Amino acid sequence: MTIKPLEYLTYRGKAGMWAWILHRLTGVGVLMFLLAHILDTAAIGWGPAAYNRMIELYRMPVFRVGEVALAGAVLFHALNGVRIIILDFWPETMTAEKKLFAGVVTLFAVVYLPMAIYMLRFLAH
Amino acid sequence: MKVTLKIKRFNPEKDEKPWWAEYTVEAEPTDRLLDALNAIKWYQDGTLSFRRSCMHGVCGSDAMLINGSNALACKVLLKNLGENIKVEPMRGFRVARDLMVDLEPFFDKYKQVKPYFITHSVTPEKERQQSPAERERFDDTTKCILCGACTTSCPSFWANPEYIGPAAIVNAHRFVFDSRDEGREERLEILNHRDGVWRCRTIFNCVEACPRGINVTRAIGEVKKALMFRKL
Amino acid sequence: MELYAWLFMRVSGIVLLFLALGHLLIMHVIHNVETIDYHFVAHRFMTPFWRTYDLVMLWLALLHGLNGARTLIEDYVGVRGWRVFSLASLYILGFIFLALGSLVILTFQPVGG
Amino acid sequence: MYQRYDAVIVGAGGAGLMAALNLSAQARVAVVSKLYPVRSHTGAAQGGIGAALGNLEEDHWEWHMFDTVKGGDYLADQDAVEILCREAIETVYELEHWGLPFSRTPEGKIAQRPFGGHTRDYGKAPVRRSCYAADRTGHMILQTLYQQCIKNEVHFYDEFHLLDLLIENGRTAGVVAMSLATGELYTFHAKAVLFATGGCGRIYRVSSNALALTGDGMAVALRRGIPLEDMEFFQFHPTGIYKLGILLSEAARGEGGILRNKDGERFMERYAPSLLDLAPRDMVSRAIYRELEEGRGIGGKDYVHLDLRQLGREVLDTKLPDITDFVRTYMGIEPATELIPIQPTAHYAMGGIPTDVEGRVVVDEKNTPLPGFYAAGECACVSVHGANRLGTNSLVDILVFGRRGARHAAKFVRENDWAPLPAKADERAQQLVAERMGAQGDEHQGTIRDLLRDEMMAKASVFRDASRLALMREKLRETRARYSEIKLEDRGARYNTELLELIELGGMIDIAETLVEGALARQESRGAHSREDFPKRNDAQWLKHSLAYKTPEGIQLRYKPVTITKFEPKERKY
Ligand SMILES: Cc1cc2nc3c(=O)[nH]c(=O)nc-3n(C[C@H](O)[C@H](O)[C@H](O)COP(=O)(O)OP(=O)(O)OC[C@H]3O[C@@H](n4cnc5c(N)ncnc54)[C@H](O)[C@@H]3O)c2cc1C
Ligand code: HEM
Ligand code: SF4
Ligand code: F3S
Ligand code: FES
Repeated sequence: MTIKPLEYLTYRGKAGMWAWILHRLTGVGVLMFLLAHILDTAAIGWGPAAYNRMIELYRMPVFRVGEVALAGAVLFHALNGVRIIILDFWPETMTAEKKLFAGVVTLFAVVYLPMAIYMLRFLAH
Repeated sequence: MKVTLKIKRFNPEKDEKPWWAEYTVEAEPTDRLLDALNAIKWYQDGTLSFRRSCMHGVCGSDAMLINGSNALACKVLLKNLGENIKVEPMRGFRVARDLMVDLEPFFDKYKQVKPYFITHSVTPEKERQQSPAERERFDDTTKCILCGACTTSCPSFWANPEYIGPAAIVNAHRFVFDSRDEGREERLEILNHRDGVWRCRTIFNCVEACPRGINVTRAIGEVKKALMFRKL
Repeated sequence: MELYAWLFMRVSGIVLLFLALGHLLIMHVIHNVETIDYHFVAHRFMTPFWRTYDLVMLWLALLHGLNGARTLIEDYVGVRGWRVFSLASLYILGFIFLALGSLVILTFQPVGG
Repeated sequence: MYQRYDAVIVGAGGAGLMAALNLSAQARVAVVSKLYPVRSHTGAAQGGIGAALGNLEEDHWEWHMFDTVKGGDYLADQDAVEILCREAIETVYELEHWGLPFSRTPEGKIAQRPFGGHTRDYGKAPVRRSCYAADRTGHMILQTLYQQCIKNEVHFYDEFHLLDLLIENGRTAGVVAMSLATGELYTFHAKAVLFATGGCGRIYRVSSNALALTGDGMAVALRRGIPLEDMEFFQFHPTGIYKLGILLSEAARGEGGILRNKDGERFMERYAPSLLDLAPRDMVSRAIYRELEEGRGIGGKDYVHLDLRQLGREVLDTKLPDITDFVRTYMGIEPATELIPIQPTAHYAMGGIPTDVEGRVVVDEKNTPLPGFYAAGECACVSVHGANRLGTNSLVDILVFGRRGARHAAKFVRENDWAPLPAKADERAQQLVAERMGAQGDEHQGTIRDLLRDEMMAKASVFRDASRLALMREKLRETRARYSEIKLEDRGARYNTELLELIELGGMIDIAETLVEGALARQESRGAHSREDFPKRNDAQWLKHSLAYKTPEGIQLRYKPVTITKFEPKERKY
């Protein structure tokens, strides 16, 4: 009766299911970051030294790459969020759901790839 | 051609946990999966249990998990399944035996949405009038055969068996958008419940699974929209 | 109730679309952590515009995200006791973060600006 | 398990649910069904329900009555047909009032379409009489009735398999059924019992009928000494999908579909010059067989073509969406541009448990009712269809007589007490189960079932003659002998579908026997019963109903007269 996590993934759903899984994961991911971000920003109350020490942390390459991932997560979540909103407010579009998803993916690729490369340019140094 | 079927079996009477049985069947590519299941039951292993009746996708008996997605065994042809076929019972309901699941909770949810015509006004002598356009408005959802493929393909339902599920919503939709029906408010109220339409996260597995080609998610979306405009 | 939560997710989503993507663009693409430091932030917080921007974004994103988390808990935490516990923790945590974030944005006074 | 109700209805198709709705307000009723109600085969009915509403053109119930009598080759009881056609009209309105989503005319009335054998002004030209909801009329009827049953809180026993009918001192005392889920036997003690168990089309290889249509109710009644009426009349529907037998409704021809042989010829012009493709089913099926015999089948094989191309995609998708889907799914054919291979498919049993117009089961030539026992729907024979049923008339039949049976039963239940239960009420059922459970032979069920169905198809289907039927009689003996050699692998109690299928098969053999004996005896051709050795109808000798009894010495036939009121038998031409 209870469905095991693996069974969620072994069900052969199509676009809609993958969109949903990604939307969930990115949503949670971004939320986690947001919470962390609130904490670090709070350091600003302790003055420049404290804050700059926090920022120092973010400058580590691991975090830089993480930052790129974060940007991707936000971007995907945002675009797919728009897809969901379109579907919700104009149910007529539901017949074109797969096209919308394709649009989300394309738009995501078009925006994200250059952006990611741009953001990762530091790696070249 | 020869096909191999891996079937998930479980008989609570004697098995402790589910196990996989393997059968090889000689069949035509244009045979239905149900033909193969029948061939097993009638000529190889009589203990294999599943439901079936009409053989052409109108009675809703044989929804099951076929190669990882829900479908009616009588509506998929072997040629579209490859030579190794995996068959399991639908997910999310108690397995009664082999490919049969306990459908009582499914029908209970269906009954919750008051799936019957409600009117308070006087009945005319002849028919109630309805324009073809008004009739068309809910045509899609009148097709439902209550097979359960949609509800048991829905991750929201797997996560939360309290969710009333797409099948019940489809059947509510059929009345909510029927110009002759007068039970709209009561039904919308039921669907507005926390385990009603709001549990749907537009995953579309239901649409892919529905053997009647009903755009289930669209029906759910229309109900959500109706609820939204009713409250605002 | 669920209706309002649902509606809020969509409305806040639309607003966030602009706020969060804008934020992302400014803070992480155009600028980046190398150019951001106390100074930069302090400077930015001098204008009421950015303060409001950040405050609105904080509230919307947090409420949006927390409501999302609530859905997840309701979906995946099946045992009743655990569910109540998780939800309670979520609300408390959410309140703390909301308060903390708002406090920072509202009360920030640059030191030696 | 012991359960007590005022009335028990067995079967939850159109007939059973209609009866339940009409009884439940007045009595404590249980509905026992081996399938979930919405799985019943009524849901497969496509084309429509006939009623002279006259929504699109002039129509009268008298015309409908004439068509039905003539379509049935004058074997129908005309008093019953009159009730059928009169009450059809209020029945359709009643369905509409229960919310049934009929298709509509532009003015918003119930839409109607032409159907085989339905004519205006006593045979002049086709008339639009079939009320429809796209090509899923039966589905809508079944759903609507089930919905109303939920509303009225009817008590269902779903997935309970009827095993025996209890009769004590000439009165009905109840039924015994097995719960599929637990294997337990339930004794339902009831004042009145109504059988609505549907047809038996699975005795043939190529069949439009569901696997569940194994004639269980008929078989149970037969074994309890109740005769089956007119079993030799079995309808073959002209347009089944080649090999699969899946039905392509007559509505396809009603909307303008045409039958063609290998030369592309519209061959119905030669067999029924005025009604053409919309002639009654027995005639069209025979015409197809004739074409095949004379070598005009497609590619030398045993099928012809149904041509729907001229209808256009629009009509196909809106008026015939389901059958369009069947053709696409199962044949990989696009009906808007391609021809569809079809062959006649076993479709409908005109015969069944004999009843009077109140739905009471009658057990002899004098129409003596068995108190408390009712039957309705395809398992019953009122007889409104005579020797050949017209399309759309079964849906009318199941509803009109489902309701009449229920109304009479309601009165019966009010006026009578429970008959005492026999001492060991479920003894016979227990014995049956024990015997089948003990089946230790070495033959697979499928082999015997195939034998029965293939032989019936070859020797007792559209065209019959003495020698083939006599051979069939032999084959049935063989089938029966080998039936006892079957091995049952499943010895569990829960969800033992193998056991139930075995019991069903036993019943099918009994039913096939009544059919073959009736057909052998009837030396004439009438409606669906077509003897090549007796090609003419013979009213002088055979204008009578047959009653087949099961006795230890085999099937015994008796006969009873046909009721004729308005229309004297005439030659049947279209
Ligand atoms: C494909 C197809 C299309 C058709 N189209 C039309 C049409 O357009 N118009 C028309 O008028 N007619 C049509 N017919 C004929 C018509 O649909 C049937 O004759 C009619 O629906 C029979 O209804 P029923 O209630 O008697 O039986 P069914 O609907 O067959 O129901 C039988 C019930 O009995 C139950 N039952 C059977 N055996 C047992 C048992 N042992 N124990 C317990 N329960 C049992 C079953 O569970 C089921 O609920 C069509 C038939 C077919 C096959
Ligand atoms: C940038 C614009 C954003 C848009 C357009 C957007 C849109 C949406 C929408 C429409 C939903 C509802 C999904 C559903 O009900 O199925 C949702 C869920 C969610 N969002 Fe966002 N969102 C955005 C930003 C964010 C941010 C910044 C966060 C993190 C704090 C976030 C976290 C979540 C979470 C956790 C969920 C729940 C996921 C789920 O239920 O599957 N979102 N988002
Ligand atoms: S909506 Fe489709 S999948 Fe769901 S129960 Fe109805 S027919 Fe089956
Ligand atoms: S799969 Fe489930 S979440 Fe909604 S769109 Fe379908 S019901
Ligand atoms: S057997 Fe009826 S739907 Fe498959």
